[in-house]
Amino acid sequence: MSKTMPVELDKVVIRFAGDSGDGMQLTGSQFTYTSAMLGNDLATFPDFPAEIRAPQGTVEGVSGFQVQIGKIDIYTPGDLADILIAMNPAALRSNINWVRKGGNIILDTDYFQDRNIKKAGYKTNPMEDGSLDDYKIIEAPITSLTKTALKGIELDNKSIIRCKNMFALGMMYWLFDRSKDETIKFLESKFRKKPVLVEANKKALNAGYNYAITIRAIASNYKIPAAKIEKGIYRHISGNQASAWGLLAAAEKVGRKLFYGSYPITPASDILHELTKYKNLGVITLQAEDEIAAVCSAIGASYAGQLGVTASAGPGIALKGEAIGLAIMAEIPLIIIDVQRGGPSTGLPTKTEQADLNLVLYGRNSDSPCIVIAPSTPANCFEYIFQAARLSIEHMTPVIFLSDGYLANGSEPWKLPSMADLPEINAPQFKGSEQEFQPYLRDPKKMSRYWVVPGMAGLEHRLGGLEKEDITGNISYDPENHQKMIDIRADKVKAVANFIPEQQVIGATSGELLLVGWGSTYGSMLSAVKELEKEGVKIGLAHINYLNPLPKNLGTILGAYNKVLVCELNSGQLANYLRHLFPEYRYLQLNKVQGLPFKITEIKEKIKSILNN
Amino acid sequence: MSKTMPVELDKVVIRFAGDSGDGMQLTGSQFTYTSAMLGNDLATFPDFPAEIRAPQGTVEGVSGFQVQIGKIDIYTPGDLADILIAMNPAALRSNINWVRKGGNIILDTDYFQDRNIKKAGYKTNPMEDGSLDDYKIIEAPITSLTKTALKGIELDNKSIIRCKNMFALGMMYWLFDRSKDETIKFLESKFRKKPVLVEANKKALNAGYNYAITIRAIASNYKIPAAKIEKGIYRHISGNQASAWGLLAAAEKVGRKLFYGSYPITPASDILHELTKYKNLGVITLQAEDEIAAVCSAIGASYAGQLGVTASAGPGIALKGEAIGLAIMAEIPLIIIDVQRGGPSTGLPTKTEQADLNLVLYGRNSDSPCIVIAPSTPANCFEYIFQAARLSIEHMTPVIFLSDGYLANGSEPWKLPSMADLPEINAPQFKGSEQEFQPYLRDPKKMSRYWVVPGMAGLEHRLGGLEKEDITGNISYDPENHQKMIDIRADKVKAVANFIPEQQVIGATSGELLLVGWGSTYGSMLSAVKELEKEGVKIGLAHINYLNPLPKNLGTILGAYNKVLVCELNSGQLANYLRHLFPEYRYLQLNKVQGLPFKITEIKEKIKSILNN
Amino acid sequence: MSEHAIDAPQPKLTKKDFTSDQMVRWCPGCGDYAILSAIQNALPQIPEKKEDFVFISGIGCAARFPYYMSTYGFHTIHGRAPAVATGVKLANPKLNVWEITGDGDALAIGGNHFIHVLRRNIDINILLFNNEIYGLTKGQYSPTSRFGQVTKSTPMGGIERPFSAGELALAAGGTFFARTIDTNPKLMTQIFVESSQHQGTSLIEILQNCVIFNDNAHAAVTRKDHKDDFQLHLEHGKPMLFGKEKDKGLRLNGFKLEVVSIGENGDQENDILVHDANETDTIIHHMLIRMSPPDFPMALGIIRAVKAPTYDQLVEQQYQQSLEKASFQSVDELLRSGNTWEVK
Amino acid sequence: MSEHAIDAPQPKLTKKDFTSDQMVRWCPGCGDYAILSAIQNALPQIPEKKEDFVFISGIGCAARFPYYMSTYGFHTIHGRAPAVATGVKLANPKLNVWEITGDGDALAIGGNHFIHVLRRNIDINILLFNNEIYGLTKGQYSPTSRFGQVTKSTPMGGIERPFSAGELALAAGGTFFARTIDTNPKLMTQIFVESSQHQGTSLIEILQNCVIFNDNAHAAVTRKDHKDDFQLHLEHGKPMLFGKEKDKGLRLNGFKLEVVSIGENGDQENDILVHDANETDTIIHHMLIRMSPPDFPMALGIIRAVKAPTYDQLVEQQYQQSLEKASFQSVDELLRSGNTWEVK
Ligand SMILES: Cc1ncc(C[n+]2csc(CCOP(=O)(O)OP(=O)(O)O)c2C)c(N)n1
Ligand SMILES: Cc1ncc(C[n+]2csc(CCOP(=O)(O)OP(=O)(O)O)c2C)c(N)n1
Ligand code: SF4
Ligand code: SF4
Ligand SMILES: [Mg+2]
Ligand SMILES: [Mg+2]
Repeated sequence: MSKTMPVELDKVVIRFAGDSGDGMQLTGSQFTYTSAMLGNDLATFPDFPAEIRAPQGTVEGVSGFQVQIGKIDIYTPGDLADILIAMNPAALRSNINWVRKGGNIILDTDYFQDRNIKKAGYKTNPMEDGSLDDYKIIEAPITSLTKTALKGIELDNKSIIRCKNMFALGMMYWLFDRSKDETIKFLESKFRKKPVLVEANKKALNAGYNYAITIRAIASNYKIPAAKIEKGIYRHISGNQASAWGLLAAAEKVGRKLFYGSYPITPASDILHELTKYKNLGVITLQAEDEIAAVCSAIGASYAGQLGVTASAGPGIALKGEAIGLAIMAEIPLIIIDVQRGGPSTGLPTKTEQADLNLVLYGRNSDSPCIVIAPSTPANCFEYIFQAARLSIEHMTPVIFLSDGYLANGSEPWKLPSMADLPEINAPQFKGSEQEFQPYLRDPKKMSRYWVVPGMAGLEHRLGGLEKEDITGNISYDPENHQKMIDIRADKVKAVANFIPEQQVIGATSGELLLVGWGSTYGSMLSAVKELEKEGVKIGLAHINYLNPLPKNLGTILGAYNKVLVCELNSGQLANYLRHLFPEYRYLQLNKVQGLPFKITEIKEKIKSILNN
Repeated sequence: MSKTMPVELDKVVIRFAGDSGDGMQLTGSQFTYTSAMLGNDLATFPDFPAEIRAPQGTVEGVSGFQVQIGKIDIYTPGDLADILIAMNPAALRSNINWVRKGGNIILDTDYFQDRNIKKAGYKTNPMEDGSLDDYKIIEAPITSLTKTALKGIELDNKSIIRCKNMFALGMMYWLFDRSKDETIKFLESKFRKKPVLVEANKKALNAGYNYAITIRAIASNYKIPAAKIEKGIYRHISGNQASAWGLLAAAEKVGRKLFYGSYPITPASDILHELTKYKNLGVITLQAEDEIAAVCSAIGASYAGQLGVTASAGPGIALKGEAIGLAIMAEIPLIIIDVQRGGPSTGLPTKTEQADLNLVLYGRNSDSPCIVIAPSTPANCFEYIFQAARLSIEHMTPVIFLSDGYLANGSEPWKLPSMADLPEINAPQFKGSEQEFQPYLRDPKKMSRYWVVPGMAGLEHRLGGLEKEDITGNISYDPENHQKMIDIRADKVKAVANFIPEQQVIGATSGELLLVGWGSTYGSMLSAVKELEKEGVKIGLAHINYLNPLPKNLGTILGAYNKVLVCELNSGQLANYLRHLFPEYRYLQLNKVQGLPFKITEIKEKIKSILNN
Repeated sequence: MSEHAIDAPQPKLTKKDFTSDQMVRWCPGCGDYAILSAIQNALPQIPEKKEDFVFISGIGCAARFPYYMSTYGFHTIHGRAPAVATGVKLANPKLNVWEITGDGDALAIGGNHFIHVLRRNIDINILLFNNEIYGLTKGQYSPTSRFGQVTKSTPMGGIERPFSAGELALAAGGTFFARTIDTNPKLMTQIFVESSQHQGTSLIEILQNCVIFNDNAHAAVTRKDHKDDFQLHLEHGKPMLFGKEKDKGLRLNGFKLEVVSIGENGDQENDILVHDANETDTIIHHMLIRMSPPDFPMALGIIRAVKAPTYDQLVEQQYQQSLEKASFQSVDELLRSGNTWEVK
Repeated sequence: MSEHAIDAPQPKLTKKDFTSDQMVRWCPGCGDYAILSAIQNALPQIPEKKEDFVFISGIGCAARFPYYMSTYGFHTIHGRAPAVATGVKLANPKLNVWEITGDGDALAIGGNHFIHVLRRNIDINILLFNNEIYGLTKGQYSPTSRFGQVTKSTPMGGIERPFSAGELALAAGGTFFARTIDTNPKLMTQIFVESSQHQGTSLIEILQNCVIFNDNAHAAVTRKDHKDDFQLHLEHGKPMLFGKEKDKGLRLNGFKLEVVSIGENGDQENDILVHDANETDTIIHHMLIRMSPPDFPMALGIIRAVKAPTYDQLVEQQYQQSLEKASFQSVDELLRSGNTWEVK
């Protein structure tokens, strides 16, 4: 296996695309994992169809996976791919717009016959009609080569063809100078019980690797050196997994069991799948009959002293509003995870969007304020949901955690924290005597009630959704008391600002332009700011994780710039929210509602157009 | 029956209060009706407990009814009563704060013994402890006098005592120089089948009347001359009834049947009770199993070509958010009535509030704009729900109608419109050929789809909640199409501004201060402006009925004043909404969340304090 | 959980121990008063600590119940009490959980949670106050109102056939169903005590009178002058006899139940069906639930009480199993399990 | 309503007339394909105009169905199709309304609407695609999944006892229940045609195979080698015989059903139960619904079809009655009825 010297690259974006049944997600994650082991920084994003398995060969059935790996800090899976591997014409057609002009495209030529070309919706063969002239095309008869490589193996034709993804992966491993070892280990464990499959897949992997050497499709292969990464133990983690694990950590920290009541919905279901594995850690998962039962069961669990959590996506969150109001009134802990997806209504269920900010801030009857927190990278879902739990418990009020499809399914390497280093979570305990107890007594600083739960002798009391009298918690229809309680509930949430970190600013701390964003746009916005910095343009970035209440210093930050640009994957919800909280400033907007994350270039262009004005 | 010359008054506020079982609502409405017949202008407001019939004699069980009658324009039931009739100590205790210092209080002394005084929560007898010194007390043994008057009538004791409300009403009729005729007619019809009850109630009424003459408790009685009222035929109407009738009118106008799917909830249920009486007009009412089924059945009916309507209060509206999103996506007519009540959660179910504005503007997943309209007086519920129906049908999109407990249960005289004078409602019909038809073709001006419904041959098509391709309506996951449709849905609602009247301003059209309000605060705000005008203070009032989209000229209006004061029965929802739509202006706020309407004096004081600053 | 949770022998509890200081705000004459009193009488007979009783309700007149109990209580939202109660019981299986619900709360808006809680057989007790009307919202028909009933929302009479709570419960897999009546305090108390002993979801339908909006709805069963003829008090293992002189009974005729008079037509007590509440097959229980005047007496008492694993027990069981198999004991260990790598 | 709504004699419709131009996007091998085809075959046999057919669905793989039909269709939201369909049918009773739903859509989130639509007996047809799994969300258990079933959300096996759609339907007052299976196109088509003739809510449970997440869930009934032994095709008025040679049958033994072999042990065809779908009593229908392998065959065909007034008919009836009594004919008249006064 003679090798030319590989060319070093800072970073590269790779996109795998094929039929839903072609195993592209697995291929992508294997490539990712191997790269992580090599010390690359990276970020990934899968792109699923809304159908489980739409007809083979159609655009609707294409499943994609994009990963950016690099030696420099990687904050997003990348705008456009440097290399696309397309297993059929449909995969090519629906992914070509995601490849940069001049990029490489590997095609499985076996699928480029009339039938499949037509199925993909092409009128003419793209390999022949010149439409790929802007790209470097690498033609590889992947399927037939896989078949050849596997000749003699005791497997039916279908199973043999299924190995073609390993062939493709093998090619990529050579191209990017990666070892096959981790994937081989993986195959051996995955097909432990079917040695023939281990053999077949390994053969395909090796064949692909060798084929890439042979054809030297690309003059030489590439090396992406290890990133300068903080020391520590790492693992690869997706946003949904990090959310699940953050909850486990919070429950362990506060010493309460975790109760997770949920009804499946894309893209939140994986949190349920994940948590249900950890019964041994005391987690109880209830797959409820609907979203309302889900949130209500979590309320019941919190009422009884566990950490009650529920999750859904927009349509389900809309259903939970009434019950969240109850938890606000009863002043008990509750975490509501909203993994946002494209809407309105059923919308674009497998696509990402940030358009539920309004819903979670306002989607309940009457004045019913709620803490809202948004993570900003797949891995920091762990940290922020931990904080969500801390605030919900310590302040005795519901917290909504605004994730989204991009964070949920995207993944990145994550330096493992140690439980000992995580902040304490102190459940507000009533320390007085039975005689002194009143259900709506409050901690003077946090204004939280005490978490007194059934089973505690002598402290029996009643809660409910009718307005309560201050201190005693008895039903009260008194007008002045109502005003007082409305104010207390508002002030209590406002007071949380004293218990969260100040807003950090990246880049310029004052000047011409401040970029403001929240949630999953972090990676793109940060990249834009960093890239511009290299180009000599200095602007500030305030990316917000604590949305309600906002960090106390945010107003001051906003005031330090001539212009503020709010970037969101919705029609301007944060911008409007800032307009009411800080009406003294003007806000420019960059909005995109396409079911897709921002491209770094989109943000940069907008910034430049503002700065040039 | 010799009479002294009655004293003329411009207006007077009367409050009836007693146990839930004492018939105060009936007493109040009889008084009201009689006054209306005399040509008084007036406004009423009932004040119910949240319990059906809490224990007799307790504050919790008190039911009240306030009416203001006058010869000058009456816009509210009045801040404080000039005269209170309290049937027992509990009624006194819970209503005393609603009587102006120096006002009259009629007490049924029969109930002022220890037991009842204690039950009401008094430590000492208020008739003796000096706590009523600021008021003119008229002591009347109403119950025993009623018994005496009814001696000999073949009725059990309980039924006899029940007639005491008529005794009280009789007293009021003399005091305010009103005829008993209408009430006698009413009794004769109501108890048609039980002549003994007619007799008993008439006797009690006469006895009360005569008793008032005898005691001349108040030096003389009062005359409230007829108001200068526009010519026409009038009736007395509550907001809920007007809402129901406005729907009937709209359905008749557009030539579609009315479908009303609803689940009972205070204070919206009366619309259901009302509409279910009009089956002969083609109305179908479905009492659904829950609020979600209610709105979905209305969606189904609209989809099939009827005018689909649903109603609820806050907790139920919160539940309907997901389904409203479907109607937004499917672009079909739908009216959602929210009769707001005190919240959050179950809150203060029988009290009024304006705190669902945020919910109806934002309480749905993703960007899902909706038309929002609020009536401002009980009677104009008719007009505005008619407009809601017009816009929903002509623009093919849901409209939320924001009523509240105060409007719903309050009532006023209403000049009957004639159907011929109401605006046309034109359902958008597709006029092209079968071949030209596409489900998401639009009317070029209104941007509305065409209302093509099952049963129309050759135009079969599919709708649904997944994102649709522009024009064809086919499912589309295309990013650019999604952006386009998000924009179309937003623009379509914005375009409604071209089809609604401009905002009117009352009072000064520019200057120092503009008052801005919406919904049921109209009466108090208007009164405040008028009273101040008399005092020589000129300010403007922009009371908004069309909340989304706002009238096109609103921005200009806001800009014509130095200061803008937004008055609301919530914590500042309209103010915040204006902050995002018109960030160029500053907004002052007057907010009250007590389950009660504004007092005129509260508004005047706030205005004065601003003007003096 | 706190210094207050110390286990200590408690003095014998009495009715007073279960009475809260809040004023009871039902209408005078409402059947709810008798039910409240029966529960307050029943709880001291149940061997649990006072602090372990929890009452969870939805919304409605009935649902105000927890405020009048001096136990832990939670007045939640309309229709959702089963879900809240499920969370409570799973969070702390030691608690003795009672759900209080009305016919609208349970079978209109809450119908789905109702059938699912029964299906899961979670160990709670449900008291369904069936007054065949919406009380709190002032008199609309409910899913148990009679066909043709005139109410505020059905001025021409209702056109929906009523649900039978018991039949739905059985179809949903219910393991315990009893029926009682607000006019019989002794029967109520007895059934409440027994139902608390059942492991699984105990559904108790209480025929309750709403004096204001549906007075005498159950008169066919409760009228003093004929109640013995229209109430069949079922007892497990006993023949199904009723009537003042216990001279009537139920017999099977093919697939149908029929009422016979003992002695007449040669009918002997031996022919009379013997009640078997523990029979897993639902067929006869279905028949008993369905009976109503005038052709039949109304079956009261415990109609069905069968054994089946409860959801809470199964959760606990899987927890124990998971402990045996677990390869990590803490979050720190979990984080470090599987595929990790070290950057040095 | 428009120029398009003109009544005109239509040419005989064919399957093709009911096939839309949209690509069918179910997984290859999914049972849904066969159901789609069976409906497209059934509709031409139903004497209605094409424009009068409406398909209303919730959310799920099954619920994508309307897109593939060239009729009017509405893909609504999860669980709520019965409510939308109710509105459609009441708004225009002439329409022939089909609701398409999955086991999760109908019995998890939609459980309440499901039982209420059956209770109201509104004249629609419900096709319940029962694959005992959530397909579209990728493999969580559903309310019909087996106890112990391992799914994405029950890695240690499910701990909930499944619902029986048929039993719930009967308890809710269902007037029509049929069961069929995706492997039998003929039976499906036949049942669809017959169910459309039933006046009231027709519930058709279709045992459907999800190849991806719950393959072979119904194998005990469908496996080629033994399907005759485990499928009982019920026909009204016919004895309940099954087996390849129709040599097995069902008989009543006291209160239980039992399987007997004709000829053996002296069992004669005369002992065999004759199916009566029209019997109003639910007892035997309950028993038939509950049967399942290995002890019993699965009952397929129309199990129950009884007469009862439909909600839509009753609405119409009250409308007619109201017309007779009405004292006003228009809104103008209504406004001026009752207590009004004139200001001159
Ligand atoms: C979400 C929601 N919808 C509707 C209501 C209004 N509501 C309160 S109680 C009730 C029904 C009461 O009937 P039932 O459950 O039979 O109880 P009862 O009052 O008869 O005891 C309704 C419809 C509500 N509080 N919340
Ligand atoms: C309000 C809401 N909750 C949850 C979902 C997610 N969801 C879509 S389909 C489905 C269940 C599908 O199962 P089933 O009804 O059995 O249909 P199948 O896919 O098996 O045909 C769920 C939970 C949703 N779309 N909307
Ligand atoms: S309305 Fe009926 S159920 Fe409610 S408290 Fe009064 S009598 Fe009881
Ligand atoms: S996931 Fe299952 S039910 Fe859904 S389309 Fe695929 S095979 Fe059919
Ligand atoms: Mg009730
Ligand atoms: Mg399914």
